[in-house]
Amino acid sequence: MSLRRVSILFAFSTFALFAVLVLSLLYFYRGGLFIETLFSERTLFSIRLSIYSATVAAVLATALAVPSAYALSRCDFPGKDAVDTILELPMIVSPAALGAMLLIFFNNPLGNWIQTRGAQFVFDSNGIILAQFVTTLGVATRLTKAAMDEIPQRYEDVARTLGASPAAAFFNVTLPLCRRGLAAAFILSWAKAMGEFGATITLAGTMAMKTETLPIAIFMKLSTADIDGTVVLILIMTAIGIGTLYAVRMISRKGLHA
Amino acid sequence: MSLRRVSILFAFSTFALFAVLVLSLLYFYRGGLFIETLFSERTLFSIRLSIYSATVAAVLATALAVPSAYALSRCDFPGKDAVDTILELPMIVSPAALGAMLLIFFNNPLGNWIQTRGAQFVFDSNGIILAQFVTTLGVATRLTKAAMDEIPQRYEDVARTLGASPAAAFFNVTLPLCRRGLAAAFILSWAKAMGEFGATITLAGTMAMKTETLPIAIFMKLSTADIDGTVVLILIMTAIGIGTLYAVRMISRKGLHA
Amino acid sequence: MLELRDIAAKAGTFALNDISLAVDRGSCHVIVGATGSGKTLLLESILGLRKLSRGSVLLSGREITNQPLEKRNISYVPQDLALFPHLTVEDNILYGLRMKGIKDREHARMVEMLMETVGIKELARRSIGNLSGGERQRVALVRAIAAGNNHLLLDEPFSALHQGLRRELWFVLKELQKSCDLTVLMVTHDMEEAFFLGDRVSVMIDGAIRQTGVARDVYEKPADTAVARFFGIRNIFPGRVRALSKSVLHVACDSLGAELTIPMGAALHQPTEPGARCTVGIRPENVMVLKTDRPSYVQENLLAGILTEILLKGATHTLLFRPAGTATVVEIEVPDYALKKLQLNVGDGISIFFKGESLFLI
Amino acid sequence: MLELRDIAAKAGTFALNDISLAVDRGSCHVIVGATGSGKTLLLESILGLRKLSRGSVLLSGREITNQPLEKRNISYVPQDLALFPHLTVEDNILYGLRMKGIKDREHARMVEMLMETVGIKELARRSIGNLSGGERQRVALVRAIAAGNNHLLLDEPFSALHQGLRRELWFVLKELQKSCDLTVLMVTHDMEEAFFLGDRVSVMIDGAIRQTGVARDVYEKPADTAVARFFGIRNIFPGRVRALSKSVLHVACDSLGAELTIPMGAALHQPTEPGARCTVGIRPENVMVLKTDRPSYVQENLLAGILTEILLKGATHTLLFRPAGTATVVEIEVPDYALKKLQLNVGDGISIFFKGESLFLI
Amino acid sequence: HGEEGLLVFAGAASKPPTEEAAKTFEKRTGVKVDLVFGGSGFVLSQMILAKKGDIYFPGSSDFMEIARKKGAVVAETERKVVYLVQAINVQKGNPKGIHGLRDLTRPGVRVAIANPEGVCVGLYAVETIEKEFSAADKAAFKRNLVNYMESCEKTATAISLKTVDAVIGWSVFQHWDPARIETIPLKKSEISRIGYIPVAISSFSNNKVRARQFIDFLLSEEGKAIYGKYHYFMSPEEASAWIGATKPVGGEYVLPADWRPK
Ligand SMILES: Nc1ncnc2c1ncn2[C@@H]1O[C@H](COP(=O)(O)OP(=O)(O)OP(=O)(O)O)[C@@H](O)[C@H]1O
Ligand SMILES: Nc1ncnc2c1ncn2[C@@H]1O[C@H](COP(=O)(O)OP(=O)(O)OP(=O)(O)O)[C@@H](O)[C@H]1O
Ligand SMILES: [Mg+2]
Ligand SMILES: [Mg+2]
Repeated sequence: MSLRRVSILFAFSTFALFAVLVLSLLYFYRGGLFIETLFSERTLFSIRLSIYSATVAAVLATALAVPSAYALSRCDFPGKDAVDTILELPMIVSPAALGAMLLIFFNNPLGNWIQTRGAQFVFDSNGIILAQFVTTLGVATRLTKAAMDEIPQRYEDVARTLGASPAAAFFNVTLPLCRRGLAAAFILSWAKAMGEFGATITLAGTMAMKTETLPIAIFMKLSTADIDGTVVLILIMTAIGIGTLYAVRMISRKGLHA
Repeated sequence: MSLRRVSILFAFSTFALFAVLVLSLLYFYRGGLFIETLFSERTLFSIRLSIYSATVAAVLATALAVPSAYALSRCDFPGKDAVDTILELPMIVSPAALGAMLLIFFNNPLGNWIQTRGAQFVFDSNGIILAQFVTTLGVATRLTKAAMDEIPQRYEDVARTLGASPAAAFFNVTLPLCRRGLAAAFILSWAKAMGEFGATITLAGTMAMKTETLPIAIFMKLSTADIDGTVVLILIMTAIGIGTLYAVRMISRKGLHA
Repeated sequence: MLELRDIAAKAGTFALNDISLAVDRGSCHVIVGATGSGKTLLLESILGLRKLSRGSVLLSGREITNQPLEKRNISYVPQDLALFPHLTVEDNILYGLRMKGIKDREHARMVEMLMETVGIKELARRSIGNLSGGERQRVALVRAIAAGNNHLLLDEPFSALHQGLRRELWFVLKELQKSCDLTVLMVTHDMEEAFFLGDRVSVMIDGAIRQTGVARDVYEKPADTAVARFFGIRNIFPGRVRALSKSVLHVACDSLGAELTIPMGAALHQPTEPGARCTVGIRPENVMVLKTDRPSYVQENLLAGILTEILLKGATHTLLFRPAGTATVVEIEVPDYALKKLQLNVGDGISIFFKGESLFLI
Repeated sequence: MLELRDIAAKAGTFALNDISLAVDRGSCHVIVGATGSGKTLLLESILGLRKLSRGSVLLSGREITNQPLEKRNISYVPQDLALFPHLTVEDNILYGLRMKGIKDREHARMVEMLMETVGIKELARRSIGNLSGGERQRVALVRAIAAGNNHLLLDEPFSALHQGLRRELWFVLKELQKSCDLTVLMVTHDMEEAFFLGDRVSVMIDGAIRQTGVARDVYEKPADTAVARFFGIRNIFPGRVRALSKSVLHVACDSLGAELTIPMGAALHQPTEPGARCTVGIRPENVMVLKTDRPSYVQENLLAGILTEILLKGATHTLLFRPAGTATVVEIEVPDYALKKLQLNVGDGISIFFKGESLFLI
Repeated sequence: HGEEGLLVFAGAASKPPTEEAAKTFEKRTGVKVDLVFGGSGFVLSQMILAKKGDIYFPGSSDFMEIARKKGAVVAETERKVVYLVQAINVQKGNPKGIHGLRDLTRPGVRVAIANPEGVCVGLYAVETIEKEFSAADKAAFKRNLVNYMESCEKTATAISLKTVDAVIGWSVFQHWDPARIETIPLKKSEISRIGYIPVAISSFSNNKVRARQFIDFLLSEEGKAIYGKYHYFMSPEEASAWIGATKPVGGEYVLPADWRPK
């Protein structure tokens, strides 16, 4: 069997794995409940909150990731390896621990000061964004760096001989050249933020109509042993998430591959 | 201020963010407890279990990701976009939901059959590997695909004019050319598997000396309001995870950049 | 033997049209043509890197049109070289051998000698990234040859080499062709190279092959005006055969206001009868200038007129000349010393003269 | 005006050594040299793409050695072109203008005309990926010129173009040099190009500049044997001045077993006194062959000996000749028709003859 | 799961004593007990989905109710193991000076309760609030209410991590993290009922004899002693004595609609 066949087979087996998981949900599926749950005020709030906070967090994370990734990919400076390695911290320590670390941080004088002078994060919707931001920042930076690593420095150099400042060369040449990698980084960050649960629940809590994102709502359903409700919410979550990503991909395909 | 300076500043602010989180743990730190916890049989078991299962899961995920990524990056086939999009499913639905989906799957006749004829997954250490594998498979595939996308097809074509079969061209040319991306994908998968918690706890439970990975141990400490213990375990987790990654990075640097 | 039968392929808005070509076993066929005329596209189509929309490719009589790339047994030096950046020079070169599982000593020694001959043996352990342009080109050449295929497609393989080395490699290639029984199809834009290496030459213009033949024939007897222009015949005039004898042809050129006498054998296809339309061409460097105040010892192909412009260039200069009573511009190239001797000025009345044997009938 | 003072730079094991050079304002300085001699490295060092280990670069008298790249105001056509793959042809070309915030109409029109002149105007909206090699090269050239800097470094900018277009672009470049007051430093391996474009030519060998001067001087009076070899003077013999008059020089060449008579003016530095050591060279194509059975009408620079080998090539062939009583090999290049006429065989006793004016004193 | 071992799904709140009890039981009988801890509802979901497990041992009574309704446990086998009493929990040293229910309505006091939809300690808190507070007080309280904690133990951790100033939880929280949590007893009138932790045999168990044995062990003197060590009330009487009045054990309370957004 040719490489092509084998590799497509593998791709579909990955697809099948996930598809079977989604389909097996239907084992517990009840149509009426689906409609009722989907259009309840509470679910709609969760959907809005999830999309809003995931988008803000992913945008923030990507925005911060771009300059950091540039430094890691292009410059040499002492401590670079340390910076590079710590990017995996949010994954390593697990989301719940990360949430605990955030809580512990706000327990400190510094954290306290921030909370009293600045914005509330603990048990607040700001906390959702913060939790999602912190969990995605590392992976967004890592992915952006990986994308930039593949773009030869040469293009930037040549741009500079044409009169571009380092910043202009970066924005006009390197950034658009790694746009596909950047888009992948953003999409993954968004997906990760959408699904973020451990850190969010620990830092922002589970208050309905306030900090209840979709993953938290799913967890709460599960925590109340409401399996039918869980299944419905997972289906909603899947539909919204995968649907959005599919749409984004279709739209950006034209823009990116043009 | 120059782009270089600004970008390095950003890189360090990312570092600072994570470093502050780790440092603020010390607020609750008690040295004696650290040693005691670290060398307790239970913690050592958790460490071993975590490293073992994360490594197995990451290896499996990467091994499956490579051919799938090849298909997505190089071949055109119907349903490609669907496959491509579903890769984000494990992130979107949140780990706990993913765990629930796995549980529900094993509730099915098919899942049941697998469990009776094949291996036990539910509330078993196999379940940890499965949960980590499923959570990391998508991201591993996505990253590997992104890395392969950056390698021009041309090299493979030229390799084939030199007599290489498609498979040989892939293994001798494309794969080594995207080795950095592949390494990044593996490292990220490993880190993600190490920190995986939601799906693991749902599918495999929290049984001490059996399915208690480090993230689960952290969660359980937190659940019993044992903050000191939580802090100690987070520190252990951070040290092991970041230390391993740093070492891997230092060692592979020579191999990869040679 | 490599044969193309009515090949057609598309790339965006550009198309290769009905290309047929046969490269005899052991020979070297050179394709020349302007940039962007589709030469690279043609090679890629032969290799299977591009899909044909029509036609077939045969290798030693066996059809390979739908064969996978690696089964075609054609080696290739791409214009952009496409050296594998992760391998050393040596590993690049041995890639083909390894893929074919060839392990015999002799072949390896041959490759080593080849590296030595083209002067890249000391680079063996270097990585591709820090080679110079010419070094890369040689590595790509050796890599293709080392793969051990009998068919070789070369896309401007010597363009980055200086004259001395380039000539040396011509000899190397000729030698290899004999010793390894290589059939070579090669693209170049260097006429000297085409003459030297090409047993036959094809001229490609706008995606089509306009003429194929022995190098000298193609150069001296262009099949049409496009080919003529490509070979630097910038003066081209329409005419009509007035009379023809066994040895010469009399062509009336209204645009020059004169009748030209052309020896037979100056064209591929001779117009067979008086009255036939034809085209006459001459290279600017073959136009002679005579000052009208000097006695002229030639009578044939002599035109009187006015020098309308002098374009100073360097080693040679270009003059523009208008034959009396016409609006035609004739381009003349004269060497620097000749111009100085002639002491010409714009507006001068001068005569020009075409040597019969340097006139082309197209 | 671009000036290099004792520049040195390293790349791995390769080093550029103490390079000094001055390119006058508005002139074109050409660097020729074998592949891998460090030409690209030199340009990169001037631009700041590589760190100098020593020396300084001055632009119009202002030192720019430590200036950031974008402040140097030197445009560049790299050997590998480095066109921005994500931009269209037009956006590539306008990149420099946009970076400098130049918006004036005239400049834009100038750029448009330039695109038209080099024949890439219809490609404006195309993406870089599907251009041919020659099209790319022209885009890179226009991009560099359009940036509006007065200094231009070109690394083999015409290597992918066919002869006709290449010549046209030479004129375009000359024209632009005048109209835009361009100072050009250019690398090429095409001698014709060097002659045509280069006000001055430098020869680079092994990371050092061996000779700088007017093209014809460098070509005709190589400063040392390495330069001579580079220019294809493959016959090089040591000698000793025996006598010198006002017009000629008599050099005894033991390795040839003969005394050569060389006109004064055949060398850069004349040996001033009898007895001085010197080196004599001659191009293979300037060695004439005489059959010994024919009467010879020349007496000077005539050598008798044996034809040891005939290497058939194509348009010309190479003969190897051993002067009687020596072990020296003299290389001779003869055209195909001449060889046929001479009817030579290996082992024949023949005479060869060097025309005085084609002998070099090195 | 092996014939020999027992699989227990337990609420995380009583993890330390349950672990100790399991270990002791193992030593006594040689039967291996695997404990899956988590939120009481969460482990119930796990048990139902996995169709596995021998014993369900939630952190509070209402989950046993659900489990019974879903047929996940054998109803007759339900036993009450320990008893719990509502209280206010504050940070050690009581920095906000909270002495009673009414202090929770003071502006600037950050309060959390457990999620009344799922966690009984939250439901009890709502009952108390509904009963004791006027509409204005309730509004003030809701303003101070920053979160519903998703489990009993998280409600305690909220104080440990100083994320809130006070929670309405169980009196036993103080003993879970004595260094950081302090219990402020409610007035006896404010307490409507006594909470308890039940245990029952799972309907999925195919080892009901052993399971019975484990429950019996929990209720034996030896078992009770372990829980007593962790300051749980071992009988309704003990709880009533701590309150200073006799209150009913368990019972139903329907969550008012305004606490349950749709
Ligand atoms: N996708 C495309 N869309 C439009 N035109 C294309 C596309 N791809 C290639 N072309 C055009 O096809 C023509 C032939 O390209 P090709 O590379 O074969 O030229 P070439 O003869 O090799 O020229 P050179 O000597 O410059 O390498 C060029 O004019 C190129 O612009
Ligand atoms: N990192 C390195 N290590 C060793 N040698 C190097 C390194 N980088 C470059 N070189 C060598 O430096 C020499 C000069 O390279 P350069 O590219 O300047 O040559 P060039 O004169 O431009 O040749 P060409 O005409 O082939 O382009 C080459 O021989 C090259 O192999
Ligand atoms: Mg080409
Ligand atoms: Mg070079």
